[in-house]
Amino acid sequence: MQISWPILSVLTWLPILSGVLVMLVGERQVGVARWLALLSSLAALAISVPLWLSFDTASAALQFVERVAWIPGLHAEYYLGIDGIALPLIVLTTFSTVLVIIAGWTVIEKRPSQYFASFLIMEGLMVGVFSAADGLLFYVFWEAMLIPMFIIIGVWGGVRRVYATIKFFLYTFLGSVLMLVALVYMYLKTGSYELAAFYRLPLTMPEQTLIFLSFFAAFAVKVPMVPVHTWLPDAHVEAPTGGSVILAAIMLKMGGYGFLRFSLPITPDASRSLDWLVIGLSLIGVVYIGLVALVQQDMKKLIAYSSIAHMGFVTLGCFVGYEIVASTGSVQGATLGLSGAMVQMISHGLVSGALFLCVGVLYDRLHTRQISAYGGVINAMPIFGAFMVLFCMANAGLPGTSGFVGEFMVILAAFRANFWFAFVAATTLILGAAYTLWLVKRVVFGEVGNDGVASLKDVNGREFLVLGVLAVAVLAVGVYPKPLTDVLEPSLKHLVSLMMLSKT
Amino acid sequence: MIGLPHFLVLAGVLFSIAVAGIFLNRKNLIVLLMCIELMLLAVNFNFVAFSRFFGDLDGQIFVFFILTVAAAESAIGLAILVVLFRERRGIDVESLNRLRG
Amino acid sequence: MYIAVVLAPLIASILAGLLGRVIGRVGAHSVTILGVAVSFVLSALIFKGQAFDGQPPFNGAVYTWLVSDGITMQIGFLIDHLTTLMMVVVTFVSLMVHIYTIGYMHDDPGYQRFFAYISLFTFAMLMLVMSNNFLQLFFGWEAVGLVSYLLIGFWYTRPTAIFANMKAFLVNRVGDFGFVLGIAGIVYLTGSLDYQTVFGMKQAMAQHSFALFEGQPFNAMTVICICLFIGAMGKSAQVPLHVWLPDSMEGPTPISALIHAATMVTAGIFMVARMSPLFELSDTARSFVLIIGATTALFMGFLGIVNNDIKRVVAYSTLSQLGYMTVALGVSAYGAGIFHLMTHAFFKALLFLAAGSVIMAMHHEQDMRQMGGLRKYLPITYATSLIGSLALIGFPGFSGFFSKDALIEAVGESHLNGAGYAYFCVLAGVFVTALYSFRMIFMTFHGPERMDQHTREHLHESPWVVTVPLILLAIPSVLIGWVTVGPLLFGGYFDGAIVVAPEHDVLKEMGANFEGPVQFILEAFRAPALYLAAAGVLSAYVLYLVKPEMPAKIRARVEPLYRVLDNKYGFDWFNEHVIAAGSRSLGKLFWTIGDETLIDGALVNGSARAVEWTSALVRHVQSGYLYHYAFAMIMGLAALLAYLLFHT
Amino acid sequence: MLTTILFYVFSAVLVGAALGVVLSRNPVHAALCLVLAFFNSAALWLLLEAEFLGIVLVLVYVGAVMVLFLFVVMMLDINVAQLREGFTRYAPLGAMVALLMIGEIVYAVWFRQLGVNLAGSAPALAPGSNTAALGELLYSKYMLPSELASVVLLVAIVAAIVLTLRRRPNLKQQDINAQVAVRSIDRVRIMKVDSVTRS
Repeated sequence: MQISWPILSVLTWLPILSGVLVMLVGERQVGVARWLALLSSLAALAISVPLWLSFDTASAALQFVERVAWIPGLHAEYYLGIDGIALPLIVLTTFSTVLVIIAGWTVIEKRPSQYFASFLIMEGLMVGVFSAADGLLFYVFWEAMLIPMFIIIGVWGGVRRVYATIKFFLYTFLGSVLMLVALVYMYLKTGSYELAAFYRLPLTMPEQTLIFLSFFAAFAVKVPMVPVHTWLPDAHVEAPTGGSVILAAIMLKMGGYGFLRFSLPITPDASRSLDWLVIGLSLIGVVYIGLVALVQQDMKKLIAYSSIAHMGFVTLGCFVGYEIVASTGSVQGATLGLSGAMVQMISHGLVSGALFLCVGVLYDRLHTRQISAYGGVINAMPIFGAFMVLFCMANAGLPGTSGFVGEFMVILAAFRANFWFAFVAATTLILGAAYTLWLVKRVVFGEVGNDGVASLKDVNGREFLVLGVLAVAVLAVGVYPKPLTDVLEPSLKHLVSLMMLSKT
Repeated sequence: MIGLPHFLVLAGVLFSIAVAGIFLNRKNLIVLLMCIELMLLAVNFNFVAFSRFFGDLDGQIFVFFILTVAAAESAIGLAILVVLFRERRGIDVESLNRLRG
Repeated sequence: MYIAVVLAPLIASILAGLLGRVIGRVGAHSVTILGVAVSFVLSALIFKGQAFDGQPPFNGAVYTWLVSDGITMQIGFLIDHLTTLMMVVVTFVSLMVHIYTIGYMHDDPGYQRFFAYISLFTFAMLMLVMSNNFLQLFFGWEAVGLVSYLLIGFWYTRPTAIFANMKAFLVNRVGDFGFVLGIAGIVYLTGSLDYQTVFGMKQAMAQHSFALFEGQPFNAMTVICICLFIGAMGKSAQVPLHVWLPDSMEGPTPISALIHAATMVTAGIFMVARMSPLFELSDTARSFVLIIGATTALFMGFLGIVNNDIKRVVAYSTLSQLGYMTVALGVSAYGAGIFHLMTHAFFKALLFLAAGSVIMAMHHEQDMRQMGGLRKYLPITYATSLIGSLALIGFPGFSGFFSKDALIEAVGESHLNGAGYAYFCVLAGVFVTALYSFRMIFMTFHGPERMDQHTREHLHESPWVVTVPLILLAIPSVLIGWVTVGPLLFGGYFDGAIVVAPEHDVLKEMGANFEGPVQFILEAFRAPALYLAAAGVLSAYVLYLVKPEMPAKIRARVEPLYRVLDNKYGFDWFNEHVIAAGSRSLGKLFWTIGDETLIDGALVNGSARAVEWTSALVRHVQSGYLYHYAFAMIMGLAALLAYLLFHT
Repeated sequence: MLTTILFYVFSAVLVGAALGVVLSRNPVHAALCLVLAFFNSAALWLLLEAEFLGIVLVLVYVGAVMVLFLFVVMMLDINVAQLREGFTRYAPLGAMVALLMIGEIVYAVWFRQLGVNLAGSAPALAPGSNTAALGELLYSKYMLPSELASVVLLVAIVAAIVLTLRRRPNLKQQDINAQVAVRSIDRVRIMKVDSVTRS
């Protein structure tokens, strides 16, 4: 069924407006604010369902296109449109925001209405980022998205929140400012900000390299890739539970999405020549961060480091296509790597979101994230223990859970490029299992650590609902990922064709 | 024969003396104001000299404006001086450094 | 119909697991036993259909898991002679263990949870065995690893248990690391995960080669087979990756019987047999398998002699028997390997359950030095464990004899390089096996009663629900060999499933002069194995019954050798101190130096401090004195004028 | 020939007066030197036939500004001794800076005309008085700027008053507005007095 009404604009602006409304309702009727926030996030999720159903999985072209002049002077248009790459991420955004609002229901005492409002506004902005097909519009949403997260970490965060949130903001902002320079340069050459025009724009090699490096600066920080990743553990440790769920579930995908949407199609030759850099960093990321995660004492830091290692797979999957062509001469396997990267992004969103919720559940009860403060949690909270083990297994990439699907496809593609890529990438099986199981052993299993743990109450209805929904999602993607990959397939094939043609 | 360079040199000398005055005077605010007057005088000199040697009266009109500005400036300068004196019992330039970085 | 075989235990486990409280203890075990019984009956029917009625093997897909870039990944079943045999073995042993657990776990709070886990295990094992593609094989592979993790750590309050289960899962993961690389290699060469297509393209794969290190091409088939075998080593606990099996005895005994004797550990053997077409094409891979199998068979046997914990002795015997099966695979006698796997499943499960019943009787005392003379108190357990031990050491007529002797002969026939070493290990292994198994029998059931008075009064035979499975397992331990040696080994039962290159087919040569089980027994009297076994039993008799102080004296004389054996060749020490502690310290190094000081300190906060420092410096320029500003202005003016004058 | 002599005399006195302003110990001396400087420059301007400006200079500066200065100097009893130390320490630096500036200007004006022909002699004056020409020009081309100039003066006046005005607290002054705004009820009160009959 064809959608007549502007679904993407509604999906972008509904959360933002309702967020403002929730803020206006203010501190007096917190109950009203809370229910209004939940209803609007459910509405956004409800809208994303027809978005998914009526998405035509055969064509790779932009769908649900809305195009209105925005800043005529700059030839910038309010141009929205999504394809197979953006759709799953949008659905993931709406899905996880509903969960975050439910999860933060009574937990947040300080100004809850503003807390929910900032999540709703961020959701709208993130959907905007994924659906923007105009360079400037993308940049505006990209920067605007930082502000709510800055406030969330800054206001409702932990002890060192100010340091963490400023570091987070400056880090990402520094990267993305370079991106603006590249966008403006390309605007000057093509006369408009339309992405399709950028794709067609012929660029010489030095131009491409500079543009690629500026995009790389913006997206590498966001992914985060190894040298520029130190903001993530601080941001996660200091962010409130809801904040780190959204940060892990969606914000990290911006980097990956950026690579797919910008770096690969716009600067194919530069990407080809610099792919060793990205692949090298990702592989280092997998091993280096895996080992670092092993020795963490703070649960959230451990999960943050593990998500960096998982995101290393995403960047590996994106750029392995070039090495495959270099070593085997055929493009066979490039799309596999890309769709593996996409699936890994979706599954990582679900899995690390769930893990952060689990840590949040423990934090709400004992107000500490140190592993040493827990032990034998399963004796006091059997249901929670079961959830925690399931999500940890998914984090370690157990087949049957979503964690495995992405990693398996990327390893298959990496083997095609070079045996040693697959070898190093596959070490994540061991390292991932090592730090996750050690976490489970010290926290969940074993004797009851201390009387604090003994007094723990098991998961209440609300938390059970959130964790249950996530568990079902993780298992569903793990057992039957076909609908997800069918959506991705045509757009990724189109992207591979763009990637491979030379533009100089 | 007195030409334009003579006048310009004279004005230059006046200006340099005035600036040195500002620079040398560490104590007295009034002398400071006077040096400013002196500087404005040197500028007027230039205007008059150029207007005379280039036959263009506009220069002299400008002297009017400089005069008004100079007068206004010294009036306010002295008013500030008075208030300062009332406040501090002394007007040495050394103590006036509250606006530092 | 095939789906029912798999889904029955899954549904039962979900019911028992999630609705444990609701359906209560009796409900839980009856649901799961029903589920496993259904799948056992169905697999028996399928076995009858395939073996006797000559039904063709079934190979079909259930649903498409994923389609990406031309590679379709599916979930499907391949039911042929090899699978049906494995299905029957798995479901039968699982059924026995289910019944046995009613007695063993009678007063355990996690009763329903335990039943849920073992039926989940059956589901995972069946998925692994019945799969027709590498993806589902890998799914079953890891799911089995997960359930063994959950079961070993079943009593999660015991620190040793949760350490053992993490160790087991990690070592399995190391194996899976190699396995995934093997699968990736196969997908790289053939572009598909399905067995049929992969086996179809095996000749093309053999020609291909990987340049792992510049300029040195490795034959693709060797690399892939070795990777796959690394996976098998992890799962079937071959030498370097065997460390987890003895520790997995921390789990309750039924799971040791089910998982660590009969089914899970044999998954690796089954996988290599299933991949026989690939392994046939690479001699180096097969000799690698042979050497690893032989070393495991012999050296794990030695450990059995030294250990005093009854369950660990049986565990080491499992390790060495697995070595035997791997040796059989190495010399391309896949049929013998699978045959030994089947017979071993029965008598090893029997031995484990018997040991369990002894432990139950002795109120969870596992140290053999506290036991002795239990013959009078536990007659049925004694009889059945005697049968099991006889089958284990290959007493003529028992099932173990047929499979072990055929295997030893096959190794003798084979002329793959490394076969000589393997033949020696296998023969020495026979003596060692006989020694430790009868050492166990004599120390527990014969000789002086060494347990304290209190336990002696309470010694009584286990309830029927324990002894019936023992008896049910004892029967096949004796008869199965007799009945199936003809058709299975030499009758070409596996021809459909297992492909053996004619020049390697050792079993065909042996089959030529095989007329029947009786002739085979007579034949054995000429082979050395029988006498070695007898010598082993005799020396055990002498050492542990006639002169009990002899072992202490021997130990004194060969003290260093004893210490090496005692700490299990230092594998555990190596893993703990070098690998685990090494990676932890490496991680700490990376974290403190790499992340904290280098990136965070230098780059991030460093740049912040640099900005702060420069701004402090610049602040002094704004001194607040008018004359400083005047001076600055004049200097600027002078410089400008000078530039204007002297430069233009 | 006469003008050359006059020029040099006046400029010499002018420079001397300027130095006097800068170097004098007593602010009153400085003010008087400045007055002298103004007179000399007025004279020089007359040499340049800018007679109206010369007169204006004398009237405005000497008449108004210097009187103001003297008035302020007199009003504030600044102890002269305390003001003078610290002068000598910077004298050489100041002098050196001044000389540097003078050298550069002289070099610029005298040796390198930088493309401006300074040499030529003064052109003949237009007929009619300088003042008339100035006035005519002032109110035609520079109408607006002169208005602005007057605004600047107004601002200066207001600012000076506002800055220095001090209102004594208990000053009894007539406030006309308040007086006008009085109403009858503020002042008149109707009382009820019971009648007393005189005996």
